Amino acid sequence: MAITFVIVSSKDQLLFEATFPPASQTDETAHLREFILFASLDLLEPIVWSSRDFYLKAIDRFNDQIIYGLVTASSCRLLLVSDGKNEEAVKNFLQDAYELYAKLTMNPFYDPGTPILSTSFQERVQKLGKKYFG
Amino acid sequence: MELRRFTQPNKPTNTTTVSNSEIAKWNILDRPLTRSRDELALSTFSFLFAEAVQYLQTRVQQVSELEDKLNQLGYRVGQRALELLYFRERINKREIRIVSILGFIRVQLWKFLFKKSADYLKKVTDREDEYYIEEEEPLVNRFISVPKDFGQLNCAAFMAGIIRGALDSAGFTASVSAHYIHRAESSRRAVSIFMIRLEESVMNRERRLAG
Amino acid sequence: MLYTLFVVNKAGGLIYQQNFSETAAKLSSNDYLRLASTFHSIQAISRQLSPVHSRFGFGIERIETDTFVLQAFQSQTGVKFVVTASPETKNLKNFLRRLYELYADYVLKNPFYELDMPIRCELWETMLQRAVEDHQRASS
Amino acid sequence: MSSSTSRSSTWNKLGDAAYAKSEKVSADLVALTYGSFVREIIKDYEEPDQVNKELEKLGYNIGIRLIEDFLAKSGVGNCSSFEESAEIISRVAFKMFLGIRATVSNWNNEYNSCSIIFEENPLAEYVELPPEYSNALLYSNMLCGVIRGALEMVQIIVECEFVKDQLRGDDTNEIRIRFKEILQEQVPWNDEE
Repeated sequence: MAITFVIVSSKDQLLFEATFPPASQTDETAHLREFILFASLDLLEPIVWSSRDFYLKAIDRFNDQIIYGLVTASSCRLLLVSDGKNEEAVKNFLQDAYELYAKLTMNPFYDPGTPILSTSFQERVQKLGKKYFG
Repeated sequence: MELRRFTQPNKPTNTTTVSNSEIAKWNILDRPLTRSRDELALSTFSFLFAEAVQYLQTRVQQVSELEDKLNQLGYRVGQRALELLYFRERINKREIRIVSILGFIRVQLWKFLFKKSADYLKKVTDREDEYYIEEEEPLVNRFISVPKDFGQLNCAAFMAGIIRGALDSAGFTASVSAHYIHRAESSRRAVSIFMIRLEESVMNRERRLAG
Repeated sequence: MLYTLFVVNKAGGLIYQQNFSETAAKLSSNDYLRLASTFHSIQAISRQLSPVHSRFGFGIERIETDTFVLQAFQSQTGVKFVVTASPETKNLKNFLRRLYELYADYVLKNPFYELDMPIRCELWETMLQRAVEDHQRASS
Repeated sequence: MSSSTSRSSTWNKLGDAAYAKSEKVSADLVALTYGSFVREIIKDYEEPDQVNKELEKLGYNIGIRLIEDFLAKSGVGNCSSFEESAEIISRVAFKMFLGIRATVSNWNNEYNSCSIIFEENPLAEYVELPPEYSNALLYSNMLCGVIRGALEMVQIIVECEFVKDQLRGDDTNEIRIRFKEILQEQVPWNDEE
């Protein structure tokens, strides 16, 4: 089962998107997963502002698809949709991805809230995906 | 040109296709964020900051523009410092309320950047959306004497920008400005305050949370 | 007792002058300027007298008279700190070293100060005053 | 040779002592401020070559002031020769102001040009150059200006340039310094001739 991961700014702008395995970007379910993720954004807002946690666990579900969320200190949202059979891996993935994101934002050449174009970031996210989701 | 000979790297020059993993060894993304570097001399920072003030000063007509530019310079620092601080100190709770995030900035962020807490955090009486942080001697002003003809210029506008960047980043959009105030007639040296005014959307959310 | 301080830039221009005592000689500002540039020249000439050529000899470091002493310190960059004091005054060398540090901090780290120009920095005044008081306390 | 080794260790000690006794700030504050400053300069100049030039110029302005801080607080007496100055920069000044020790090497045959090499660069801690700058921008070029400005104030005229930069994929950071001349003191009476 393919997984889609997105980073969305605090202003609901899509900054980054990746699918695991990478080839599944083109499959027909990719659009669906993307749609599910964006539909969950409204749900996310009250959770972000009621919990002090970074990792928000499962925030929404759609049929057999579960949406997991993590919010960064800079109120950026890391979302992931999967079939829910690998919750521990999802949590670890999101936490590692957060660290990558945090390092990215340290770069004076990256402006937080703008689309992430760094190829090294892309590569490392893919590596993480491979590590946790095979 | 000798410069060319030394600087031309031995790898494809078409930068758009160069995989950055080639320089992975030095890439920030591969280094632990928690590793804390040794501290640096205040002198280093002070010379750098003084040069930044001089640089910006040549590009403005008015004192208020200089303050805006210093604020913007600090904003980029504050944005990044907040995220970095959470990782460095392994803090596992976010701040979602106004007073908590302001307290977090006054104590943790201040210590992280300036090695001490700011002196006070206070609420502006009669103003729901205004707070101020008071600091007797902001670090950036340690060696700075502002000439008379610069009026009320406070170079700590840079630190106001840091506060604004950190707040904005945490989801508390605000305007922040630095001012001098004279606490007592007797003291010659004025203290600095950072006036913080939160945006209406932030106040609305706060009311809901308080609700 | 400290009388007067001069700070002279590398070109011989007076960039700061301050009296610390009522009894200090009072000169016109033109005279102070002339004094600074004359002293600058004398130092340069005195270096020529040295039997060993060195880029670092400061030339005259101290002049003693019946009524006062003059102590000078010059950094390798050419900036000079010159103080006059009553003949028995001690620790003038250290006092000038301290002023040099204060100059590096409160003058040169001030973005509104232009190199080699007259020093007009409030914090420098404050810290100088403190250094003078410390020196007097230590000497009395 | 042994005297130069013992001098080196004296300088190392001076560097450590100057670093130890100085008041400190967070290295992150310095790195982030430098980064924000570079961004500001890029906004104003855009062209990498222009930005590099401006960074060098701003560094020079810092250098001509910083030298007094160095002489006042480091305990280094004088910088007499170019050779000695290079060692003092790498062993004392780098430690005092950047918290790192650099090494001097790659002397040419005439002994009038050498390299200052340093593995860690606290200014560039979080930086990854975007593709449009990755071959052109000398992110830490301010350092070259600082060295040139500081040495000029002690009458040593040099040219400096970044020849290796880890941000550009090099294995280390290297600043090449070329000695030009030593300024002689103007004797006052010569003016009137």
